[in-house]
Amino acid sequence: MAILIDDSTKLVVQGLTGSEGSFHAGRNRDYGTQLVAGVTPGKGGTDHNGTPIFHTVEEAVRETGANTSMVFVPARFAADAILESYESGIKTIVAITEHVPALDMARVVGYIRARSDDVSLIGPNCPGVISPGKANVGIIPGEICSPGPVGLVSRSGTLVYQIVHELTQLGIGQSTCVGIGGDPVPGSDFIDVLSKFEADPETELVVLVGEIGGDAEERAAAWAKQNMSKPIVAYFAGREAPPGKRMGHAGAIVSGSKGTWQAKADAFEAAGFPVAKNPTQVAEIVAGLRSKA
Amino acid sequence: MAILIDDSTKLVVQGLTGSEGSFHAGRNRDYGTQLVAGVTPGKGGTDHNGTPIFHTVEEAVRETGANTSMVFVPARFAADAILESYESGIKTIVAITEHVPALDMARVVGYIRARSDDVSLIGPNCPGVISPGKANVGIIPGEICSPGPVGLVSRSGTLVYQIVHELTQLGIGQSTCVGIGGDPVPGSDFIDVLSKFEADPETELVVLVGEIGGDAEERAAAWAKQNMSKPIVAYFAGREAPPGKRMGHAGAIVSGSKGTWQAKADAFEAAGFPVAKNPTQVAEIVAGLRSKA
Amino acid sequence: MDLFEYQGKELLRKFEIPVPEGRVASTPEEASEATRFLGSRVVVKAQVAVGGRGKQGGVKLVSSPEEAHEAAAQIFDITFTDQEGRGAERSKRVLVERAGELKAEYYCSFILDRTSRKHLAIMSSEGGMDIEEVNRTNPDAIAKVTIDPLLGLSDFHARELVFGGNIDEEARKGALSILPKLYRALVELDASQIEINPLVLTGDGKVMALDAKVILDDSAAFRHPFYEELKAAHEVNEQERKAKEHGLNLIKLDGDVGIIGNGAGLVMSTLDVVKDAGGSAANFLDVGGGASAEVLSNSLQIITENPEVKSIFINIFGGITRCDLVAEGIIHALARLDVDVPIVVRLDGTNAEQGRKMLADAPHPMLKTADTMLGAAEKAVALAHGEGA
Amino acid sequence: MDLFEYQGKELLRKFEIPVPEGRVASTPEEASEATRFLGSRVVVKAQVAVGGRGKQGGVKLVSSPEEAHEAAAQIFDITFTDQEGRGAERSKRVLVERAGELKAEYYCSFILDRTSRKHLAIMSSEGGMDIEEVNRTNPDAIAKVTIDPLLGLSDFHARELVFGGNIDEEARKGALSILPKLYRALVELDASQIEINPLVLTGDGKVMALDAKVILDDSAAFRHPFYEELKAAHEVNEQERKAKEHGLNLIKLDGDVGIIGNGAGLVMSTLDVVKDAGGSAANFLDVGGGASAEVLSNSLQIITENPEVKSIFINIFGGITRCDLVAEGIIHALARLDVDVPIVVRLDGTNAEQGRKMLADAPHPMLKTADTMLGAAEKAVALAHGEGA
Repeated sequence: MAILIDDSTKLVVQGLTGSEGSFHAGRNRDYGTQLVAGVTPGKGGTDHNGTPIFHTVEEAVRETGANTSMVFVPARFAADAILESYESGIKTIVAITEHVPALDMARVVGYIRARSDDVSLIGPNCPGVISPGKANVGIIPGEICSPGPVGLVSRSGTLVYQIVHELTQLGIGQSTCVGIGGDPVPGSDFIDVLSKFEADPETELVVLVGEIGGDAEERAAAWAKQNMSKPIVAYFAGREAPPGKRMGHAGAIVSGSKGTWQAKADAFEAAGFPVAKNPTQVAEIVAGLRSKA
Repeated sequence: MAILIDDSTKLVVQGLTGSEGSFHAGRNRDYGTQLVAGVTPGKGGTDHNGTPIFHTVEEAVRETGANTSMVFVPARFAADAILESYESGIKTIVAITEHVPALDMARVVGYIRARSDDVSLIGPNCPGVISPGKANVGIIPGEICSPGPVGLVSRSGTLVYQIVHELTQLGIGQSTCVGIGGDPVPGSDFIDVLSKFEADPETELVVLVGEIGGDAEERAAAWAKQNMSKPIVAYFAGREAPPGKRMGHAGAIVSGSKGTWQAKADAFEAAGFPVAKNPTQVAEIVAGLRSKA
Repeated sequence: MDLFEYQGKELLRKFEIPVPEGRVASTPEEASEATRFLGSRVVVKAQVAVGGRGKQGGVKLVSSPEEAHEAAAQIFDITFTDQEGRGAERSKRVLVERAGELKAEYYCSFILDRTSRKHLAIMSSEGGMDIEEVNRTNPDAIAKVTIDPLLGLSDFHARELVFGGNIDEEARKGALSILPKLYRALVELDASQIEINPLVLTGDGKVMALDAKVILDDSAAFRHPFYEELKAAHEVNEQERKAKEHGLNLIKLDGDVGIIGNGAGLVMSTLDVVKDAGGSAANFLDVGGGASAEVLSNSLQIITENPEVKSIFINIFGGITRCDLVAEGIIHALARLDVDVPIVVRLDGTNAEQGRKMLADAPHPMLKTADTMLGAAEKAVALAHGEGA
Repeated sequence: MDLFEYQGKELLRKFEIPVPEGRVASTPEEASEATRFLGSRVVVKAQVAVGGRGKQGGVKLVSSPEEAHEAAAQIFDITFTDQEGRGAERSKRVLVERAGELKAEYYCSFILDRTSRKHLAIMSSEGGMDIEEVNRTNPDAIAKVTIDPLLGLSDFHARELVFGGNIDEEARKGALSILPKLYRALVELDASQIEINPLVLTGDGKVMALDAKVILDDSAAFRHPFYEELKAAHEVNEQERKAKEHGLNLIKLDGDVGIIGNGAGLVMSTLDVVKDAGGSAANFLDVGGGASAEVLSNSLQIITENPEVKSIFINIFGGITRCDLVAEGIIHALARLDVDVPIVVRLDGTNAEQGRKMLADAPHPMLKTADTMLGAAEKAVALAHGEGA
């Protein structure tokens, strides 16, 4: 099982022929991911390190049966690339690109979510998704992960690595690790991923990694209290961060949250989920919960 | 039962204080429809022939529990009025206004249909909906209708009246009569309404009234062949109409239909449904089918 | 409204879509002058709404002002018909355009598709010919892309069209830059169709629209004041023009039974039943919803001015339209006009009884009534044939 | 990017949103001159990013050029802080605006709301005060309307705001005409917020924006070249400015442990663990994804230039970032800089082993390594406190 990606993943990479795209897609392929196509307009019909290149995603899907895409194009082209994948029938879209305008994402995410329940957009500005031992789509270093029962979802990219690393140190593997990205308008939020973990028989426990700002963590806690049977261990970066400029008044009126570390920690503790103080403690709490189970 | 409107309908009229809106809403109320509110920006707080007027639909819904709206505003304001009803939580929106730009409707209908399965937009450029003996929303003369087992759906307004009249002459009543309007982008098409009639226990038989042009009838025939257990009697106006300007080539490539009377008649006959030559014959065929049943 | 080629191209030019340099000419002299201005090789093209003008001699390549004069004179003499041989139309203007070398011809169109409720774009390297034929014989040569009007044309749509339509590499950049402009034009003009056939790659490597069939959505006229001007160039017959002045939707036909009805569906149905009764309609006239007494009176006047009309069938089923106002209009028209053909009136629906009573109270030798639509049709046809009824 | 009031108003003016006539002044003399130009009664307003400037003496109503001179001089002397008393900021400019009679003050704002992924508009007749307080005490006085960016602001949204926000009848028309302009500005500027508090009804019945808090989405800078110019007016400290020149995201803090990390989350987490280890960070520095050797080298240089820094903690977990390039950058920086504070490096992830080996092969007296993040934090803090490690 795992969520989002697995053995059946057939990956098309938008921006495969760029240097970063080429490097990371190569690592994904080396990890065992079925890399079936790349898309670079104007380079259709060529071949990049053994992977066929197409002009459009539509053509790549038609010719190779790709069902998952990774977006590695520059920010100004990212919204277009995501929509191209969506309209071509791709079911899991992983957008690595950072600095995508928030309005672009509001339009794209709103469009996709209104139309399809069965399409997952992860990112942008995210490290991607890995189902250890099955498939890796993105930039999470595969060698730090190992298969196991913990689902991980994180707004922060490097904290995914750090916490996977901590878990691995204690011999605890992962079902799937999902970096949803820290952008104001992510394609998937904590709740989307939590609901998939809840439904995944391979996942026994979930680690949720948030950050200060916004109210995504508070909403996730409220949702999880009602809908999660599996335990969650939460961690939020930024407890000691200098208070940045406040969100606008209007934002606070809407969300009713100040987005502080304390607000998030209170929300999870009130929902009955433990909150770790640092990445190392996350792994320790997980180990404790597993030994009890 | 009936479909779309019935005893539980609570109607708000957008444009109630205009002369046509006032006239027809008054007739709807006299027919027995629960007319609970009118909306005219700037006239909120006033009263129009006993009906309270609000500035916005949102306010009308909040204050009166309106669940159905009738749009009687000029064409340039129609798309805005429909969206206002939709965003205010109205579940059945009946837009009478004609000459609404097709692009406005493509945007509005696309928006609503992508988001909600439980909202019905009827029209624009339509005569409305009547469930005889229960409620009347629109401009169909209530006095020509009577309760009974026939569901009627029509692209043409005046042909609704004509065929209801013919049915009534033969003593056959109607469950609901729906004028979907003849615009290029209607809020509901034949299939939307047929599926409601199929699910409605009060409807035993459906009369479908089409026109030449487009492929809505052909698609309805194909759908009905697969999905309708109830008989349909079809009639299409325009058999002898002068061939107007053809649709663009592009249109014909998409729909694969020339939209002629013959194409529509062939589609229904191939699906096993009788096609009448004139409105009088519609009623005769219906009577024949009922005497057999 | 179907625009003439020259009108469509004028609009496209505003959206920075390349079109050949050209001049509109209303006389052979103007055509000759335009040729002098444009240089030696030009194309003289008939400006008519029917398709297939080329096969009928409506497009001529000439090399001098004298030849252009002759070509225009010939074109002005042609009566064009559509592919089914109907709809006689003369060209009131010709478009004189500079001609150049072409490397390739493509097909490109955008429509608002009623089935998907979205914009649909079609592109193909098989341009300059009947695209429906290409669709039948070589569907893979055609790229079809649907565009949600809520999102508009994205870059990837343009790429799918250009790569999927097998556009030559040399023309790709030009085509990719024209597509967003065409889409902008489609949306901002409220066009229901823009068809460019052919879109060409010129000898010097430019991509431009060699033809343009633009159809505008008449319902959007309120937000595009220029629609009115464009409409003025479209000739209609005298009766249709008068009807339009009165806001009536009239189409002139060839028969002898004048038809007045409310609602396009009912009027079409009326044509059908008149045909079934052995008659033939002289016109299609839809007074629309909520017609006033004045509208009815004007309608009767316009129809009675047609000398072909032998009888008139007024078929009204009132909804928004109130039968009392219809009756008032009829009575008013009979009082002020010298009507010498029989009028069969059939009223039902809103205030029908009142209307019928008003007519009964104002007898006129030419005024007949009928209880049913079929009965009225038979009566009107019989009267047109000179049979008493 | 949070714009200064005068910058926001300049942008709003381009969208035909009425704002008071005004001039920006950088000196008391300029303020006095501006007052002479604008007429007798003007308001002199500090231009700072922190809120609550009025309570701190940053807004002064004056009646003569001399008074304006004095007011500006006073304002230039104030050190502004935010509501929590943090973030010392001086006003480099004042905005001098013509003052007039006000009949009413309203609140109006648009934001891109991350929770709903839509635009959210708020309007209230309770303007000129803390809208969060109004929301707590009198929520019915506030109209909140969500706007799907795929559809944009429709007329009904504007009506719901104006009628729902209880805007006075006299101001309705003006407010209804400003709202679509504000929304257009929001979208076309890629603003994440436009807050007008107060929106006012003037003595002569006009509706205008008396203040403006505009926040732009930095990610959209690629399609708005003017962002760069606006940014130039925003003062940052020397270290932040240098970091920005190198494309680094640095925030100056008050502690003594210099921090370099990759990814905002990991850097924030690093701050947390340094704090837990009893230390305190001198800065937040995120080198982002895919940092090159050059970026690392520049980062080290900028941080070592801060005399407060007693130790440096480089915390890298490689993903896009490759640890071998990080090591290369560190080695390069140590070779060309005279580094006299200890540097604790912790590398994991992509090419970590290679990076660790490179560091081991290039020993330097100030270079220490650590195996874990917590261990590294403790080591860096101990070194900052002068304890050997």
